[in-house]
Amino acid sequence: MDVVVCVKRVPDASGMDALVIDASRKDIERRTLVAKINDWDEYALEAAAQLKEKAGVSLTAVTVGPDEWDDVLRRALAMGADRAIRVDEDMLAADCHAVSTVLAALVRTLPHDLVLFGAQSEDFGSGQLGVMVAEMLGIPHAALVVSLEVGEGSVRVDRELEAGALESYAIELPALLTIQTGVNRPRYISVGGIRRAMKKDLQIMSVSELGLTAEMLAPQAVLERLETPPRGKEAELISGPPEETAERLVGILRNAGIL
Amino acid sequence: MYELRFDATTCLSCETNDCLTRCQYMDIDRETAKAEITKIANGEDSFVLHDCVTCYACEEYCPMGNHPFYLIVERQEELDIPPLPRPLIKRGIQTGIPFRGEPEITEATEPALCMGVFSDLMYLIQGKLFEGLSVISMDPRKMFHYFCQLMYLHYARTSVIKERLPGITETIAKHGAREIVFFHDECYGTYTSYCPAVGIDVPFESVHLFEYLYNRLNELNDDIRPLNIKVAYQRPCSSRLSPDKHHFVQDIFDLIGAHSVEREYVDENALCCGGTIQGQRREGSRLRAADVQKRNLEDMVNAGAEVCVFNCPACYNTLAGPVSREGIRPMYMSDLCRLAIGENPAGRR
Amino acid sequence: MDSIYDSLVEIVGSEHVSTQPEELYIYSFDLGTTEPHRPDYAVAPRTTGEIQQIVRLANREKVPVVPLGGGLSLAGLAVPLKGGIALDLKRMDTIIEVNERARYAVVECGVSQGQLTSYLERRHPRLMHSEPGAPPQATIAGNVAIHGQGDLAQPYGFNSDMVNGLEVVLPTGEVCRFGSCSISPYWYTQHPLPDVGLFLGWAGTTGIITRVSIKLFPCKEILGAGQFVVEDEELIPELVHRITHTEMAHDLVAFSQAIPPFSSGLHHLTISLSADSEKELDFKMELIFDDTLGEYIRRGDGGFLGFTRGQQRPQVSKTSDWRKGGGFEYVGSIMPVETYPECYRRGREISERHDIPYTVLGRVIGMSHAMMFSWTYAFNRADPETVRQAREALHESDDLVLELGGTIWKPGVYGQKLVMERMDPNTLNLMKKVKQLLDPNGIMNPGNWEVGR
Amino acid sequence: MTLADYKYADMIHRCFRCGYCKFPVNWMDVNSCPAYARFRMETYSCGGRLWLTRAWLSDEIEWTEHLAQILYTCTACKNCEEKCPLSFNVDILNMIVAAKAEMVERGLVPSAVKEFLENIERHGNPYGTARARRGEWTEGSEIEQYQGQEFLYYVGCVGSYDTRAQETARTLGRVLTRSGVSFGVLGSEENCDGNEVNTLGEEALFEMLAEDNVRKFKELGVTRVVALSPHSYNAMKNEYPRFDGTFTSFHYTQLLRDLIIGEKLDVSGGFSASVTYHDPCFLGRWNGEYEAPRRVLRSIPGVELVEMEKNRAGALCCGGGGGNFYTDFLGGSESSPARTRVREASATGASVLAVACPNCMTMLEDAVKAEGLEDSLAVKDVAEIVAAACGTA
Repeated sequence: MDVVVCVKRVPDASGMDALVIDASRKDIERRTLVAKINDWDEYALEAAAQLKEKAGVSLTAVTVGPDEWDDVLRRALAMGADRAIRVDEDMLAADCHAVSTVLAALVRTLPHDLVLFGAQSEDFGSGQLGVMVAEMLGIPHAALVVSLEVGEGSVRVDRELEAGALESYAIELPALLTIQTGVNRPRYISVGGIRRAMKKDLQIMSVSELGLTAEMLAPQAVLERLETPPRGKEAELISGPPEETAERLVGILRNAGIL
Repeated sequence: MYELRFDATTCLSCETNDCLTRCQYMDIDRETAKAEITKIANGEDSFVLHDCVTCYACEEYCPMGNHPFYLIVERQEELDIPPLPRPLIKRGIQTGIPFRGEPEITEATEPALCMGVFSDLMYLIQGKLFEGLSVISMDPRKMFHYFCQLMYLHYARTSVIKERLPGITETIAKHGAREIVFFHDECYGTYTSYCPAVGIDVPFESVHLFEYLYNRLNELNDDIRPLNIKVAYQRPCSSRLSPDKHHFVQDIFDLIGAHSVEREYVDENALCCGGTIQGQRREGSRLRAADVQKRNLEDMVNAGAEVCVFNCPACYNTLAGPVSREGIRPMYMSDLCRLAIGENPAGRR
Repeated sequence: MDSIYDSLVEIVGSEHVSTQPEELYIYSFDLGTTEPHRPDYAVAPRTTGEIQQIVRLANREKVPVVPLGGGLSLAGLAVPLKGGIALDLKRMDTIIEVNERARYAVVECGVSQGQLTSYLERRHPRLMHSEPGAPPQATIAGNVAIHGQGDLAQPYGFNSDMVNGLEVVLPTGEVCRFGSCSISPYWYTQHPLPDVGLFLGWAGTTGIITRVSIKLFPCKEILGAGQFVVEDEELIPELVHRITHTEMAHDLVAFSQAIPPFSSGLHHLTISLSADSEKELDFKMELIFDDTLGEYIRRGDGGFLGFTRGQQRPQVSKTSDWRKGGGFEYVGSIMPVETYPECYRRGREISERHDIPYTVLGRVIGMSHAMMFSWTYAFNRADPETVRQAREALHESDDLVLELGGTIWKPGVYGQKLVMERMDPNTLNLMKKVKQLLDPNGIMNPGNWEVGR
Repeated sequence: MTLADYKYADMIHRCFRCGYCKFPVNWMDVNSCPAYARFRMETYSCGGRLWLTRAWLSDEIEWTEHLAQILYTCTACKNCEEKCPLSFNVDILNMIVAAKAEMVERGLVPSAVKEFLENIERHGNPYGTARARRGEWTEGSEIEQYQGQEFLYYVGCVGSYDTRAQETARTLGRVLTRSGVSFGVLGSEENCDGNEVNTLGEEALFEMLAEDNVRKFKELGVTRVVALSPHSYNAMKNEYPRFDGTFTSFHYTQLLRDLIIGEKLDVSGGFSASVTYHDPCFLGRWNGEYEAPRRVLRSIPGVELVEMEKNRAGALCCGGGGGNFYTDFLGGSESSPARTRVREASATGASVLAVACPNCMTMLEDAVKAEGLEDSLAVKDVAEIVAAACGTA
């Protein structure tokens, strides 16, 4: 079975107090931030790696981005991917349609029984990409998958709905799933593992090799500007001995009708 | 086989017969001494063979360069007059049997220091004084491959020494050092006195630890802060085999500002630690050893010693407890030297 | 869900119950050659009340309960042979009382030997208890429950003879006290009440000891040991008889072992002495080493190796590393002292037949009334063949004990069978009745001392 | 990896599980292995961990989250090494670290450990706070950036980011300034020392950090490092030499001792309190330094130094080592080592519990609160006591 996982590189903003919007007002200040693999994609990769451990799966990890994006693919290789392909194109400013066009074109060139995406990205978080690619490929999909089990020619999945309700499907392969966090426990990738992955081949392609032209990648949605949300007005810091603070908190929650 | 070089005729011409007349454990006049040593030389029984506490001292007393002590031991064995009970002899002989595999022969650089069977005392050869020495016999599990065997002089078993020693010298020589400092002066005595006396080849030069320490201290002269303490030296039986190196004790003391106290039992009159005597077969040996220790200790106390300086680990084991109970601090010579150059002595483990 | 698990959690709290594979793995092992058996639950209670509830639960559910102290019997006595609850008692670790004047200590069942020794050293330096040769995590209660002996065995006998009182949770859950503590706040004597002592030597099959009062003895300023060596094993019974006659030693042990070579074929007698002054020490030394042993020295048959001050803590766990294999087990026996020579010779033969360096030891109990004689066999945990050899040697040693007219000390299942085969049928029947009376559901450490139907 | 490839394959079965590893030096209880003291199941003793490791590597048991937790509750405090009577005792902790390393290689570490390691890799500290903010602790102080001064003052992650430990770091800076010591810090240029990473078994990450630090120190011409944390001191003194780190490392208590002896630091202002000192594992058992901090404390007029029953080589670990100050596998109970330790401190009657390690500081201060001892026992760093005595507090 052939599994393709699409991954993305995102800035890690967890270490800062607040994000800073840059001068263009169309992006955040990235220079002080380190990059990492998109959280959701790590779960997708782990799901794929677990499939590979169970059965004879060939695993390919793909991404679209400039050369520093190689590091997320190295990570995928360290997690067990057999192949890694990067389409060399900086699409940070591009819209979801453009990116999904590239990814769909790439996946089409690869054998694929199962295509996995993270359910959304940590930076722009549109949650559209996987679904759009599925549509372009013309294969069935399920979004926000919280468990999956591959059978003969099909995959059984649970999707997460509101308030923790689950929806179960059997989907025929080939299919595309977008993976929710919590579906598994992504393994730790050791620095040694990544170093060993440095020795593995990483394939680079251009958009033109995929037969794509600039018109085909023209944006359908344009980002106008980024803004930080207005500060909330009511924040109350409760301090004091635990017995008292707990009591006050309970009172507040009761009054708000939460308890 | 190896034969002891002993010339009985020199004893006949000896004017003092110091070997026996100076013995601190037997009261013997000159006439008796000459008669008894001649009897012993001739292979006859003598009360000396029965009463000897095996303190080695007659090796030093002999003015003729003969080997009265080695002779006594050979005769004790030949005539089956063991100074110790049989189980102790068997135990002693078995102690020297290596049983944990072959030693690893590492290339030694010059100079090398051989720990002999005291590999677990490596903590005593730390610090500047020993920097740069390559060490032979570092592994307590393999140390009996480096055992000089001379302890068997106390056991009336020169046969064991002669049987095992050539193999031991060979093992030490394999390390390739030309000059070897011996941690224990019994090893030093073995290679510089006993081996020549019985004709065993020694393919290396031996250096006495105290000579080495003396020279090292001179190199580190700038670091020496005079200790200004009163010391008594517990001279071990083995040092009787290298009386020419005994002066280094005082030389070192002078160099590091340690003051030897005025004692009765000092230098040639030094008393045995009692470790060997206490187990001997002769009636009353345990109490005799206790008496020797008591006299030795009283002498140190009366002389006002603050530190009792040791050369031999066996003496240390026997006497460190008793001297501490008298308020005197027991210390190995190397530790005393380390103290003098501002290092922390390794102390007692 | 597992209702027994839930009940156990309710009794001791979730942190002190486990059904996880890791705990079940660890608690399935003895440190010796006994095959592991997994418990179904590992539980670590803190109070007698909790133990009561656990035992009642076990009765309701018919689940075995296997009490465990230090886990160092090496005979497999705390291996859950039939599964059930492995009851780790080491959280019950309070030293409840030391009565300086009446010389006793009351301890909870998880108090270790090392803990009591250290406690006495720090707070009651004039008192000591009889510490066995086991590693210090061995417990006081576990040791008396198997009739252990310690380093005061020569003057005062078995540690189980030093029990002044017990608190026991019966297999049916009642708490009973025995000795003066059953009627008085003092835990100072087991006597003179009607004797219902049914808990010592039963290896936890008749109840769980939760508290023990143990006798303490004078601890003198100077402790130390002299060593005496002989080659002829036939001399040992005679020497022991003569030394015990002096009433001067506080521990007397003879040993011989192949490794290190110095001890091979020789018998070392370690004679421990204690004294409050140099005068007392000199007197005792003279009496033993000169007046009593002097003639052996003069004849050349025995040698004095010197006297070392200070008391060595048990170093027995080093035995496990003789074959660099992390394991050893021994057969302990209670023998007449006169059998020492035969025990040594036959033990040496067994060892040599199984290619194990021999190690034998005899510790005198009482005034030469008996000795604990042990044959120790080291094995390599990573090499099943050596484990098998050791197990065979152990079984042969068990057989030998009975052949020589001795009794096996803390026998494992194999030894228990040998003992029961030889036991007077009426005694055996009484044991059976006692067991049925106390433990009608057979939940306590089943597989041990099973008299059969 | 199978058992056969494990570095200690020929040794790990040699543990007999005699239980010495659980005792303190004076045998007063069986509570000196922090993990065993916390959980009191045989699995959590050093011997239990060794047997489980062997069982795991030889496929007798499978990996579980619980197994990983049991291994990662080890704080690398070395109490077991101190007590184990067998000849291979020098390797018993290494055996556990090697087992952790295998879990790291297989990616099978508990989530908290994963987070800890990933944060250090990305941000140079376990908290996941940005590197850019590492120097914020110096704000408002006169502490200078390192530029060739005699000493590099290396603060470490806890001192740089933990609010309470930052105070200590600044206080020590003031004391050093007052003594006329020429020193500077790296601020936001400082990277994690890697000591915990090493004990967690992430060898390659440790290598990366050590190489990075050694390279940086060399570029800056650093010859002497004084560390706030014994963890940093340990890594730099014992591990960095194999990465060609040739500078001399000190723990700050050693420097303070020398300054006081050399009369460069005047502590005559005194500090009136009964003080008990808690030995940090990485200063004490790991590096044998028991006396420097005691010497410093004793030299301060008014300090009455009282010892806990478990001290020096027998000291009970605060439970923070091996990353546990962050991963907190030992927390949440009155048997947590930190809480046990503050009860022991309180039992001495001392009003001040002196520490010489920022990890111990955070662990023990939290424990004092949990035990409700705030009114009777204050946790203070040795540097803070010195600062009070020389009037720079």
